[in-house]
Amino acid sequence: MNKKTNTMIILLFTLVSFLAGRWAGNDYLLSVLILIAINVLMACSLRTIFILEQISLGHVGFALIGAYSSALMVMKLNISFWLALPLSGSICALTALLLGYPFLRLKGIYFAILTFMLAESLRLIAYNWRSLTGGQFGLTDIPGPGTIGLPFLGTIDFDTMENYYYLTLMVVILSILVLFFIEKSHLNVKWRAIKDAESLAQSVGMNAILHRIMNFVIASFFAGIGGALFAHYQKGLSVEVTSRFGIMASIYLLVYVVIGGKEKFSGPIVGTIVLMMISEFARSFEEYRPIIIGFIAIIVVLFLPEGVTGIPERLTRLKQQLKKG
Amino acid sequence: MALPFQVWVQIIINGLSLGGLYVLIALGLTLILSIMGILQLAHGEVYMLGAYAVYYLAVKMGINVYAAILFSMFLMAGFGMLMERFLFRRCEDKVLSPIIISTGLTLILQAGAVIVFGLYERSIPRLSEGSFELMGVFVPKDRMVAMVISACMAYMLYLFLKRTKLGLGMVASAQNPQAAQLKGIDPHKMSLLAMAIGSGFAAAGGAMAGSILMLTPFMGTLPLVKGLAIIVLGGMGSLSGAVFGGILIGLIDGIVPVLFGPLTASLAPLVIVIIILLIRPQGLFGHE
Amino acid sequence: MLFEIKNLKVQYGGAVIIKEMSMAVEEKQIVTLIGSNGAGKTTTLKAISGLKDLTAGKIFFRGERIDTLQPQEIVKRGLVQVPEGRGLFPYMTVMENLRLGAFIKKDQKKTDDMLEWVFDRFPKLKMRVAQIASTMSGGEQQMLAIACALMAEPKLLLLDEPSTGLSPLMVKEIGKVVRDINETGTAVLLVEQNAQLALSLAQKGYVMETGRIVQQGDASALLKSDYIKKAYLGK
Amino acid sequence: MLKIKNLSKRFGGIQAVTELDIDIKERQIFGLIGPNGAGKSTTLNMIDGSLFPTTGTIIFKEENITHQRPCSRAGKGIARVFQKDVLFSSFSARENIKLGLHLHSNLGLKEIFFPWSAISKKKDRILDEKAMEILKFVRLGEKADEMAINLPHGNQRALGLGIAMATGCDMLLLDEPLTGMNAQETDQMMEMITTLRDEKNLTIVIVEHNIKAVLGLCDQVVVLDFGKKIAQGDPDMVVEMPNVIEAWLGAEQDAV
Repeated sequence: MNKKTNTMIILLFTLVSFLAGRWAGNDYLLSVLILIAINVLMACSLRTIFILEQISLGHVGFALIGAYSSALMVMKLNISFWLALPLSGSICALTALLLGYPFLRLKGIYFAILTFMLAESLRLIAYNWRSLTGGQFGLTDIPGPGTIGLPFLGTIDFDTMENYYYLTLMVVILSILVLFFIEKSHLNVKWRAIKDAESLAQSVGMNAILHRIMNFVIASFFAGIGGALFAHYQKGLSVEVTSRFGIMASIYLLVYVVIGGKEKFSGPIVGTIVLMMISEFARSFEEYRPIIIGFIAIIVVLFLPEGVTGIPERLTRLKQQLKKG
Repeated sequence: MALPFQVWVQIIINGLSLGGLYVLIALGLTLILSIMGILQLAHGEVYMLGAYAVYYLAVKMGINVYAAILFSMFLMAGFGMLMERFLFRRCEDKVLSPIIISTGLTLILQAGAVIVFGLYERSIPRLSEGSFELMGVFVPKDRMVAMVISACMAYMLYLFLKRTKLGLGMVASAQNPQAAQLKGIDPHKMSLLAMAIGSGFAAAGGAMAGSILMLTPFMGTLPLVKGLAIIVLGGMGSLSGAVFGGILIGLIDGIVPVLFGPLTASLAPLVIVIIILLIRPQGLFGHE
Repeated sequence: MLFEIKNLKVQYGGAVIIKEMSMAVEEKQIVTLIGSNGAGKTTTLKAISGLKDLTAGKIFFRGERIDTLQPQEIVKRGLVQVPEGRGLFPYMTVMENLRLGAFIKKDQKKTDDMLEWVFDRFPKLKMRVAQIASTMSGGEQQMLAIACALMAEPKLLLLDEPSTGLSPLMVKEIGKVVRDINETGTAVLLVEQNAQLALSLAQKGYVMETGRIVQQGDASALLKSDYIKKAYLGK
Repeated sequence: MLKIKNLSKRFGGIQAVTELDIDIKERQIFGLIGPNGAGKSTTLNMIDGSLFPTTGTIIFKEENITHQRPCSRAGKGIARVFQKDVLFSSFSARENIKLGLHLHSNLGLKEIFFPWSAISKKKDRILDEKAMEILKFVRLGEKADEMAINLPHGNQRALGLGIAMATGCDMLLLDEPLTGMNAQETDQMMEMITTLRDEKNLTIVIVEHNIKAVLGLCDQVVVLDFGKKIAQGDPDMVVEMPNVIEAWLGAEQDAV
């Protein structure tokens, strides 16, 4: 797969998802599309952390912060949705900044464990801080973006499912583009250098820990945006173990990224869409869905470690081997 | 805090019995991590399956609880060895692939448990009935029994690793896998052994938790979270760290909610781990 | 013939690390394989001890083909390697390290006898049985590593760059130890960059460059050859 | 140029370096020698900032840098060639040098995020030229576009030197630069090091075991043993000192 493919897949994703919104027609399909879009953003931001060869098992922890802070800002402080959305991302970024130093001194498995603990602790806090988060009952009646007048488009009611879908899509695509810019920027070059040889990178003047924190902050910002989008779509938040903010949700995200292919920018987009579609088709046997996803995850890791987006390269290699004999 | 003395004794004993459970989980996780270099995130599900196995053996088939626990440990040890042989051994890298595979297993086993065992809560017969008096407090006997069993198992593991050739070989394999191989130590055999012991310990933990608390298909998540906190706290792959960390986290879980309420309790382990890592990035008992 | 490599080839990914090599070690001989880093020496050793798969070729030890065996099986047959970087267990004591050296030996009594023998040879180790390996100096660690390998009673001892990172004084000590070991009847295959040391110890030498044997022969003759002088001794 | 005063470092219970004083003058090639575990690497790590000393101060160009991180020291003019992480393995040789140049690339935010803009391209071309110059110096001119990981060992070490040069340093720390090289490669590397001092006016600190190289290169050496300085001075003189011979070189030149 050459370098152009990432751009192609982003374009294709944009086009198809816009058309899908038109075709969907009913609220149920639209809600599925909204969840897919949010998860694409979550998975893409999670992959950002992978660039520095770190694995986060706590990405939904930041989504939780984003979701609750956005919902609470709108509900308790009467801040407009349009302001609360970027603010909730910033709160996540700030949290990541504070946690960055103790967290990012650890690498590999130990960083993964810390993020895992973080997500679970955040969930428990949300569960136990009744006065703020409503505890086990969670928050209900979270207002949506409401009606707003836009130049050229007139007045739009973003509380309808279709309009909220397009709003989500716009935010998600914009965020993906920002992440894509970062991927193509010199920042990413430095990140790759730090991944290759951290002490050498420091010796030529790169502040490795600062870059690691920056990377974590950026990823967390977009996770927060994802969470906020979810909060105003769902209109209610809960933090049961099995909810969107349980450990399992983090694991699903990780599976999306790996199955799509973590080496490629487009990997998480492809992985999320493919798996969520499969999961949707398996709706009629609800209980078996985790089993299906689990099996796919195991099989892909064992037999296709580069993920779905690695297939074309694998085929090219196979062809070359066949030619050689 | 002005708590009556009896309450103190009570919460400390609660903490210690929780700690005993956590130690069993953390020892297994640490053993697997240090010898195979992988994070076994389905460890909580092994714990859950171990508990259900005891339930079926003891309640449905009427076998003695202790015999059932022993049997369940062997069963889970076998399951652990199967996981090593057919899944973890085939991973290309040591970090990401095992994480994905074990989380895949978590998904399968949890959902499978919901389908097979159902969502209603069950319980295992108590390890021991009644209670006895200690410093003016009534202590349930089953908690004491659980504590004693955990302590014995931890000590037996210590003796095995320190005194037997096979145990020494395991530790060697953890410290320098390639050199161990050149001494004639088969790394696959050591990995199988680590998974067997780790999974057996998890089963014992699950059975004891099942006799004190309730059985549910999702019961494995909490001990996994605790176990992971303990292995970071105690130090990377250190067994004494796992024991110490287990007791520490157990005590925190026993004491902090009573003293400061559940909100502080939910944050306490993370804060403690972060503070310790800021001072000693390699954990309490870890090597530099 | 104690040990023989025939037409070894090793590939890793797309890169051919060892193109073609053959060599042999007779009973009770010291044979050396010299060459600079990246020549393929360490890969050769890994292939011998079963840590790396061969692409082609055969390896024989005491008349038996060993290239299809697992590392632990090869050790059991008496072919023991001290890897580069010494291969100790850093957080274990000297005693534990030595005991692990005899991991393949079933007989406890024999292990104890062997321990006595090793302590006679390395009296310094006896005084430090309880010391943690990683707290010893580089030279002492190298000695311990060799002692551990001897615990397995090797017929052929493979040493991978024992002189690396050691001071000239320590390098001399290692040289003495290697000669001593050889006098007790153990054959030694010494892989080194330090051509001077290696060739002055060995009876036979092989020179490896970019995955191939480019020179071979009597060690003393090699030491005097212009080729070695120019490329390896810097004279 | 670099003054080390009363430097000590403890790891847990082990005293790695004890009360070390070193004074390195400009344009010196300074050797740090001694047996294994004598504290040479620890000292080097404290000079480049990857370790902080327990006590003592390090002064570089009149500035106290004792507690600065490696990245800020790089900005002040200290660069290091490592023994292991010599280069950025997933980049080409040219890109490796450009990463070394990054402190001098003057990239603004705009160029960082829009590498395809005209200004960035122009700056990139300038960087390319600078990189080629350095590559030619380390004799890798023809291998500019090869992946670093595929280069032969000797070339990799040379590239490592090139990366350090690219930082525009005044002081170069070399950690066993000759390990694993054959005689020819050793000669080339030694020649390069001398040229760096003579033509580029660099001050060079070397940790090395190869006694011939130490004698051939260094103007001044310090011999460490058990973390303490046991001798200092002209290399030819130091190797004759009885305590140095006893601790490091061995009594006579017999077997080796």
